[in-house]
Amino acid sequence: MNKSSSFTKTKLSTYTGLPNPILAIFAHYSNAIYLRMKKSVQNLKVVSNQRLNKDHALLELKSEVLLEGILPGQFANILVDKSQKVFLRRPFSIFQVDYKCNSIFILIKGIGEGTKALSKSLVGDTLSVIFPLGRGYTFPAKRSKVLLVGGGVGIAPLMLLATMLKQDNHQIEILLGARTGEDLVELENFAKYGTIHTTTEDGSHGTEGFVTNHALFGEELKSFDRIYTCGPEPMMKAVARLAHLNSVDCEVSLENTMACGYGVCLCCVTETTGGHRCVCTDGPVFDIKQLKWQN
Amino acid sequence: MNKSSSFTKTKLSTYTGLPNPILAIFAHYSNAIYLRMKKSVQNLKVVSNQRLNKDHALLELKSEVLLEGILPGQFANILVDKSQKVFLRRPFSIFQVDYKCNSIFILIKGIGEGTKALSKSLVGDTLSVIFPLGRGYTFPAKRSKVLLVGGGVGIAPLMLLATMLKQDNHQIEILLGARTGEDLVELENFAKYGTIHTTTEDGSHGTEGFVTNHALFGEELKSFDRIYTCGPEPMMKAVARLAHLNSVDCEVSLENTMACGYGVCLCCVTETTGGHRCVCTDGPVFDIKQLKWQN
Amino acid sequence: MAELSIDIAGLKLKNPVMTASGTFGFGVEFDDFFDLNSLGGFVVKGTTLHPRQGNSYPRMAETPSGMLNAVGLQNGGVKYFAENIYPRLLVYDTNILVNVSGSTVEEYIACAEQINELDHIAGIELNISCPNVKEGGMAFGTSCPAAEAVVKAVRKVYHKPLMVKLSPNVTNITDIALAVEASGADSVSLINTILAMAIHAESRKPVLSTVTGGLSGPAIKPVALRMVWQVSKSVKIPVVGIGGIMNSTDAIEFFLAGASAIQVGTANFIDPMASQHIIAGIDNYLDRHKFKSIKEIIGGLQL
Amino acid sequence: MAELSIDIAGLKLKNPVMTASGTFGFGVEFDDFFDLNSLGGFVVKGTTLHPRQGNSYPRMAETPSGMLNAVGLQNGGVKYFAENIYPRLLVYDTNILVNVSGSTVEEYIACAEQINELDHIAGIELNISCPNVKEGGMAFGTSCPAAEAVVKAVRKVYHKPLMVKLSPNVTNITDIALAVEASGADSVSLINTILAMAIHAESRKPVLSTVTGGLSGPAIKPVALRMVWQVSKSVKIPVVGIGGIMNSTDAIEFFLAGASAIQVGTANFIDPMASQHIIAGIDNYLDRHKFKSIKEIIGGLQL
Ligand SMILES: Cc1cc2nc3c(=O)[nH]c(=O)nc-3n(C[C@H](O)[C@H](O)[C@H](O)COP(=O)(O)OP(=O)(O)OC[C@H]3O[C@@H](n4cnc5c(N)ncnc54)[C@H](O)[C@@H]3O)c2cc1C
Ligand SMILES: Cc1cc2nc3c(=O)[nH]c(=O)nc-3n(C[C@H](O)[C@H](O)[C@H](O)COP(=O)(O)OP(=O)(O)OC[C@H]3O[C@@H](n4cnc5c(N)ncnc54)[C@H](O)[C@@H]3O)c2cc1C
Ligand SMILES: Cc1cc2nc3c(=O)[nH]c(=O)nc-3n(C[C@H](O)[C@H](O)[C@H](O)COP(=O)(O)O)c2cc1C
Ligand SMILES: Cc1cc2nc3c(=O)[nH]c(=O)nc-3n(C[C@H](O)[C@H](O)[C@H](O)COP(=O)(O)O)c2cc1C
Ligand code: FES
Ligand code: FES
Repeated sequence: MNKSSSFTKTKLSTYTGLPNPILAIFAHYSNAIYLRMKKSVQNLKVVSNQRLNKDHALLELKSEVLLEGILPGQFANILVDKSQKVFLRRPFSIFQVDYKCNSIFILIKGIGEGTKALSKSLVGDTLSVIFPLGRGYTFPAKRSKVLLVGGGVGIAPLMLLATMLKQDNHQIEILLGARTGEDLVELENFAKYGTIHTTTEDGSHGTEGFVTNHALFGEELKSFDRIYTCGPEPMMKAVARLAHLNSVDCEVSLENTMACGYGVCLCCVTETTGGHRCVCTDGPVFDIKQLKWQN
Repeated sequence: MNKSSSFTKTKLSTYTGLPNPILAIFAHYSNAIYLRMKKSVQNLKVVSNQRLNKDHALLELKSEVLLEGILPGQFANILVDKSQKVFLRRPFSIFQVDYKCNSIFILIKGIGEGTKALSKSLVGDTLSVIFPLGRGYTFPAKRSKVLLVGGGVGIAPLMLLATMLKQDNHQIEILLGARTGEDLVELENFAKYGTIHTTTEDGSHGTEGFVTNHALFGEELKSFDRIYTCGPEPMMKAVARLAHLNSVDCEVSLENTMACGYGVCLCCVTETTGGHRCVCTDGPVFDIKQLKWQN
Repeated sequence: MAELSIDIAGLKLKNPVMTASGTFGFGVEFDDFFDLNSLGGFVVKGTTLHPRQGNSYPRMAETPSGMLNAVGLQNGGVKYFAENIYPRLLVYDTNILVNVSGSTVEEYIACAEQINELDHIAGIELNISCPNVKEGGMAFGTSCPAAEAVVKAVRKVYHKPLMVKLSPNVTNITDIALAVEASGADSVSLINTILAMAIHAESRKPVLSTVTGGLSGPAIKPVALRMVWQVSKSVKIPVVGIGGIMNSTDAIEFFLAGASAIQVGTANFIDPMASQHIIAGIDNYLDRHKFKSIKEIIGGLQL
Repeated sequence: MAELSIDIAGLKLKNPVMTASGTFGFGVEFDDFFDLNSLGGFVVKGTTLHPRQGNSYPRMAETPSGMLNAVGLQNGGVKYFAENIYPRLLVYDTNILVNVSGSTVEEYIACAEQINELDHIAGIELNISCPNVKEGGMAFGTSCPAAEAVVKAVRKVYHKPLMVKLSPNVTNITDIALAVEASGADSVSLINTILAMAIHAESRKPVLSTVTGGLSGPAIKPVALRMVWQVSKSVKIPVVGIGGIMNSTDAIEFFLAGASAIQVGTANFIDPMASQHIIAGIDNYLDRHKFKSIKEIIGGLQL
């Protein structure tokens, strides 16, 4: 159903090393067979914690086990052991992978108990992380023009996606929306993989309004082969509607409250054309045709 | 019943400033009327955390509210908010008071979840502390020869006691027992207030054996007017028995599992001559005559 | 500043926040912490006709997000209360309820009669749900006929507001609530503690001297909330919500579920100021959501 | 290395650690994490005669030291199970139980008959305690006559070990356990989740689509432990302990209380390796305390 499974053994022949200083060098992929990494529970060491703005933090977590292929859109379920109020793990997209340093990056927006506690992790702390989980975004079979649309912390899965799409040599436009310019993070790193566009609700950066108010959603939209999006549900629904109207393929990454994160509790279902499906295993990435989101 | 209540207004006329570098200067007491401090819930800032040995830490906690008279043997009930497993507060003796810096000291031995989490407090952390709680040790009405006997972390209430007894000009002998020499902490500071004697189970420091194996518990015991003790219950019971046999007054400080720490839950009772009594309010310090501990 | 006052079948509370029996001593222990007159009311320790020593030590066990207690109604008896405690309570201007327990219907009656004489006591909370005593206690609260018998008997001798405290240890709490309502209760309060147990693995012994005890604290909040919701849909008398209320958000949840007032229990141990923070937080919630009175959110769950 | 194997009325477990229905998928989801053959056994998802879509989203709420679920027995039906899942389970060399639920006695019978045909299924865990379905489910587990009826009926058609899973939402769980024992159950497992509720104060809405759901996790452990203790003193058949078991210390507590085996539920979500750590920890405990076999600590609470 979700095409990401075809990536369990894929040749990413177009890979070239990445110049991003804080991020990955995917030497691992280079001209290599891409292997699906088994999910596992690991104790990852916090090797850096950068505060990007008042509520966003970027954690780098180092693994002792050799990282294998992680797909964009896959996520990690992280235990919050420093807060008395949090019982269940919290899911986070894998923002980036640095195969050279054998570490993953997690972008965290502090909104509640769990995210705030995690964003205060200290270098040297150990976090229990289950990863990689879920099905990620799928890649176009031929060279394509793609649009990545991220809203708020929904930009998180798009960094790894952009990185890998660029390896595959696609033409990439990236549209990032936020409430204010202050809330836009990691623009410089995104700029390495594609052309950046922004919208802000208060007009302090880029176009004023929501992402769908951007000119890209006008006539030009039809020129894209595929849209990838992640962000607040109303945003993704608006993007999906316009994608459908313009007959552009579209994949969205859903959020959901999760207990397990790997398909055994059946708590994270969403309504699909095939009935209730688990967001954690059948998603988080879905083609909008699977959801009833076209209209 | 417990004579500490007579201290709610007491003139500690013999007070002189203390040379202890890390500890208190009791200018507050000096020739002053001693006022009972009201119990309150305060957010205290951790201003220092010294690790004394592998499992003992000494925290200095600074208050924003003017500290008033705190009695030796009184305790503080501290919230552990950094551990997922601890729900109730944990009680700790007030080890020392620094009225000049407006701070209290807490000696913590890490034995379980709560004590381990607290002993890892970072400078700058804020701890919610209810204090001062309970009835402390009582002071002899006339100049006396007193023996302080501490076992393990039971030395905690004895530092403030020694400090204040010295202010009152009593003759003080201090006997501290532990498993090994490594486990004996704060000997130099205790030495400022009295003559130090030690016992260790492995003989690595002072007399080999338990505190009651020390020569002080021989013929000399009768020469004391009063014994103050705190430590493991079997130790205190042995001390109490010998005190009774030698007709020496004796006060013990009891431990108990506490839910509230200030007399409202009735969970912390101990059997006394007056029936079930709360350790947190009728104690933690009891005269051995109140308990059925003479034999 | 929204209107916080509420009338619980004759009990006029200045705000819907009370404190729960067994977790608030006789109130006086809180004088150092805050002005008791700020409370809607408070319920003093479980009181019985005769003095009780309570259970042996240990009486307490910490559990995940909660605790067990097995105090077993230690108290000096109603006469001791009337002579030694009651005079100290006269200074307070708030609703003081006495939580009454007994091993037999006769004991309940005799105790209630004596409390009826105490002008400054606003009402009785009839405890038919104490899991920590060998006789009576919870037995009255787990069968409809027994609950009816004790409530009817006390109703005859007690002429002020009668709140009946229900046990959660039942298959169908609405049945008990309806029985109690029909027998003359002015209001019901729920829940008391859930019968539970703790074992110390290393020593292979029960943690409590009584083996089993009553579970309280945040762990039981979801169960309490469910029962308050079920009961408030079934009875016409006001429901007072109890169980794991630690902050004003918890309290709001109980109002939405149908409680007309709440009691703060175990939270007092974690923070003696809890009730004060809760009162302030309720006020803030009502203001933020533009409600003029607490009454507007009672039972206001949007289904 | 102590002897960990135990016989639960015909179910030969290599160790007393199983995983609980609804928290372990069909087992196969754990292949990445560990070798399932290390388990004493596992219980697959609740299975019904007909396929069920389960309840609408949201189905989960986090609570203090626990969670609510309202999955509502989403499953493909017993036929789907037999055709699509069962073949994938043949590779495992451990005791696989199917958790069977139904809305009517007839459904239970029909479902059990089909499972009786599956050689590699070691037994049925009869779920008479699911709080999350409108019809049947918990109703069978909260009254003795209803429990008797369904257990007797299934017993007639099912000829392998029959474990009956009890509901904690009752006044007296020993009554139900005795009824179930008399009706032919080989063992009982307890507890299922406690009926509870969560409300989102800001939106004034229930968190779950079904309003109420089942509480699981460490929060309920003290209640589960009490019930296991009560039941194991009353019945002669083996008792399997479930409820908030997160680590081997918790597991040991259940054995001491009288459980002959345990099931790990919600802990699987927090740590998929939980059951593995528990097995190792039990072994370590027995060695440290110089017990030669797990059997020596079952019911070994020192009063
Ligand atoms: C697949 C996936 C990937 C994700 N990736 C990322 C990522 O990369 N970075 C990131 O920062 N986040 C990510 N998220 C979101 C992240 O998991 C959540 O923000 C996090 O779980 C919140 O936990 P918390 O403890 O901070 O908040 P909580 O304290 O649990 O609650 C958060 C807020 O939601 C509100 N809330 C709770 N329940 C309800 C309700 N029923 N109705 C309305 N409001 C409610 C609360 O009031 C609170 O303000 C991802 C989520 C998923 C499912
Ligand atoms: C008045 C008073 C003053 C105190 N002063 C000090 C002080 O100054 N410094 C200090 O370090 N400590 C002091 N203590 C002791 C301190 O409060 C305890 O060590 C602390 O509460 C333990 O908490 P924890 O979370 O670390 O341990 P927990 O994890 O709660 O348990 C500690 C240990 O006890 C064991 N245990 C628990 N229950 C039982 C049981 N029923 N039977 C046998 N064993 C059991 C556990 O296995 C565990 O190993 C004082 C106690 C009191 C009452
Ligand atoms: C230590 C303790 C003692 C209690 N004593 C009584 C009592 O005497 N009478 C009574 O009706 N309830 C008693 N209770 C129950 C509480 O009043 C309350 O119903 C219960 O604890 C649930 O609320 P909570 O979770 O907020 O504590 C006691 C609870 C605790 C924890
Ligand atoms: C998400 C979820 C789904 C469950 N589904 C079932 C089920 O289908 N059948 C059943 O008998 N019990 C089911 N249970 C109950 C568990 O098997 C177990 O009895 C309960 O959760 C208590 O144990 P725990 O606290 O270890 O989780 C479910 C529990 C959870 C959390
Ligand atoms: S979170 Fe458990 S199945 Fe998706
Ligand atoms: S700890 Fe509550 S009365 Fe002593």
